[in-house]
Amino acid sequence: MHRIAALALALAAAAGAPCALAQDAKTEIEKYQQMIADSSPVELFELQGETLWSKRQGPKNASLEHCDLGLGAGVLKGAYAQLPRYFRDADRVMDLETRLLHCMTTLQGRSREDATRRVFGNEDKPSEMEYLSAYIAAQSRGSPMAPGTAHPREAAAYELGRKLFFYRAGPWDFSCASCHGEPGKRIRMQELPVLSTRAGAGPVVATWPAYRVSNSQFKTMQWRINDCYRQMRMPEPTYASDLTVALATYLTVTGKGDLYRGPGTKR
Amino acid sequence: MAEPMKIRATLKGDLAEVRVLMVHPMETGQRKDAEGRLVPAHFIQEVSVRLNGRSVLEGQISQAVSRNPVFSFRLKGVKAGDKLEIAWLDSKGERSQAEAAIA
Amino acid sequence: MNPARRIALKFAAALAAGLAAPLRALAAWNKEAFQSKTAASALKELGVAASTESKDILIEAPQIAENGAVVPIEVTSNLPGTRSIALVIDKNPFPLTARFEFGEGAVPYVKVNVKLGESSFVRAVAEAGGRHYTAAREVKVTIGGCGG
Amino acid sequence: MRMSASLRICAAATALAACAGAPVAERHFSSEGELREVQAVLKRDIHARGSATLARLEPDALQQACNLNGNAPPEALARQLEAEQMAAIRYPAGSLAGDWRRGEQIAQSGRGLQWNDGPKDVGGGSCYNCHELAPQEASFGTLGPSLRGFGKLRGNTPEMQKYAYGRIYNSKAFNLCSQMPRLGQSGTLSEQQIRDLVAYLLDPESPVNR
Repeated sequence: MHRIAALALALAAAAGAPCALAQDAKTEIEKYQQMIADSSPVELFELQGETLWSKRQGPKNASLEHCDLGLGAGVLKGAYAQLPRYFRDADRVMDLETRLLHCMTTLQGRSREDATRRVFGNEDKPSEMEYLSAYIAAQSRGSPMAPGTAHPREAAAYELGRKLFFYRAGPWDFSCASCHGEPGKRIRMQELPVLSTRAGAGPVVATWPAYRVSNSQFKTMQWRINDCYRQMRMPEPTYASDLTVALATYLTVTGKGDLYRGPGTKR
Repeated sequence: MAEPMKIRATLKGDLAEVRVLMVHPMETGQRKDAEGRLVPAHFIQEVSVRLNGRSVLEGQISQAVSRNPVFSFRLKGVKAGDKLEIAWLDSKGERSQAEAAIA
Repeated sequence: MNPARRIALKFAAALAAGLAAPLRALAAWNKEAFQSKTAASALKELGVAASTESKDILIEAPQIAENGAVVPIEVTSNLPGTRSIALVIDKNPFPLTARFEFGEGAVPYVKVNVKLGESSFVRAVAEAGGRHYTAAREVKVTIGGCGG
Repeated sequence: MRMSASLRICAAATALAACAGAPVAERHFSSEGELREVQAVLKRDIHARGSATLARLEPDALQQACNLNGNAPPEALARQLEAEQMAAIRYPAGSLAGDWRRGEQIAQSGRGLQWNDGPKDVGGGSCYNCHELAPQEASFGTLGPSLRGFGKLRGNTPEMQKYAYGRIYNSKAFNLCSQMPRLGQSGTLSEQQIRDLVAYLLDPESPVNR
């Protein structure tokens, strides 16, 4: 692990004020985040997603162009911004990836096992879900985040998500709130939004899914939840399970209202 | 066939701000893949920008340019109808070329 | 709305390699310069004997980058008659990162995302009127995330 | 390299704030039944992977008490559970301080106990994720108090080595619903690794105290 220049001392000495170093570092990092957002290759994932949306696949040799994301078969404009929501045909609350998985199994006739074989890609080979999520999310740019809240099943998903968010478990006794529960906290240089408040969750849900410059990969919300459980030292949540959709519902409903401005570009 | 390239130009008067997005792994030769095998070096070495068939910018780059490179250039004396061609050549001799007319 | 006519060029399809006119025979990739292990030897290979500090070369770079994989660097040379700009990252294993030659019609400006192996000075070397000028900015690379 | 005055004030201020500012009790569960409901969802929608088995989901009395009472259980219950945790801490024979140089690597490493950590991967303490320690490391977290100058402030005495060892082994024996993981009790760190961290915190030669 390469040693980092004595940034703490240098900045504090320069700033001269106690505890100033955190503030200087914070503003500089925000400038960096703005710069990478301006010149991000995230568009390439959107383009690849566009081709996959209309690509015929599966035993039924069908595309996803008739998949109903909540606003009607094949309607993309603004659909992502209204997820997660309850779908009567599946009798379930679904987020984007859960709904895409539904369309892959129903419209394309693919088995759930085949469609979920590789849902988290890597630097060399991104997954279908990542490309599709980039493309579909991009079609909601400018729409206010308005996940489903009226249906009783949507209210139940929110409530379950809230409990999961605060439930401490596993060998390290962590809950999501252990890291995302107090303002102004950081893991290393990574700012931690308080995801149980609108101010903290709003900017997050308005920019996920997102391209991650540190490993040149596009990451989805299902991956984000999955990887948090890994770092909490928990066993693995099942992809597109009610647990993951409940958490996504809790975060999106808590942070609703901002105009969607993703897919984002992150560290 | 090489991956797609995306060109975007913004015209202000006769000055065009050109932003080009290229799909390329830009492997340094020091990265290990998921199975822990060293991925051999493979990166774009030459970039060329031509306006109406005339070279206006020639670049040589190394593996230290980020994956999926994003370049921005500025060209002056540009007007509607001009043809912009951008091409690259990489360390394996692979090429990609894209052209676009400034509407 | 920005008065400029924003022409978002539609997605430019890549032509099959064979169809397009091949890249004009460019000077071969400067292997010696790009494979030099120090900034000094790289510049020597580029024929840069000496260079003077100049405030007319503007480098826009983040002071802190959360990781070294994508660091946007923007260089503008206001020196009259600038013909080329080279980008050197001192602490990288191979410091010479890029060199751009500007023909008639191109503004001596470039923006590109680069990789930094560790915190380092990023140096721009411009050639104008047969002489070389330089400017540098320090970029600190930190570890983001849980390091696990 | 003396720590500049301004930084010492910063370090002390954050340390005090963290100890005094126990999170106010915001209750998120109103009954044991709600805890069982969440537990059932975990069992249904989570599967084992690598070293992360389903056994990890079994709640213990401490987790139940902290979950049910918004991390601020009634006094009597908290003291009783802390005492039980304290009694379970095993202190190795001999010196409780090891090699601070190895301690530095352990503090830097964020690996260990994750489902993608293989059997031969050496785990670490993830200390820099949450704490400021040595001045050279600018990328430190702020979830936990700053530990800059920990040994210089408190002295490298046997009593302090025992306190530091116990705190790393099981921080919840000292503060029941602390967010600091039970690094020894959970099997994340070995006895030698904890001794090396104790040295990293207390040894005058360690960069933490320079």
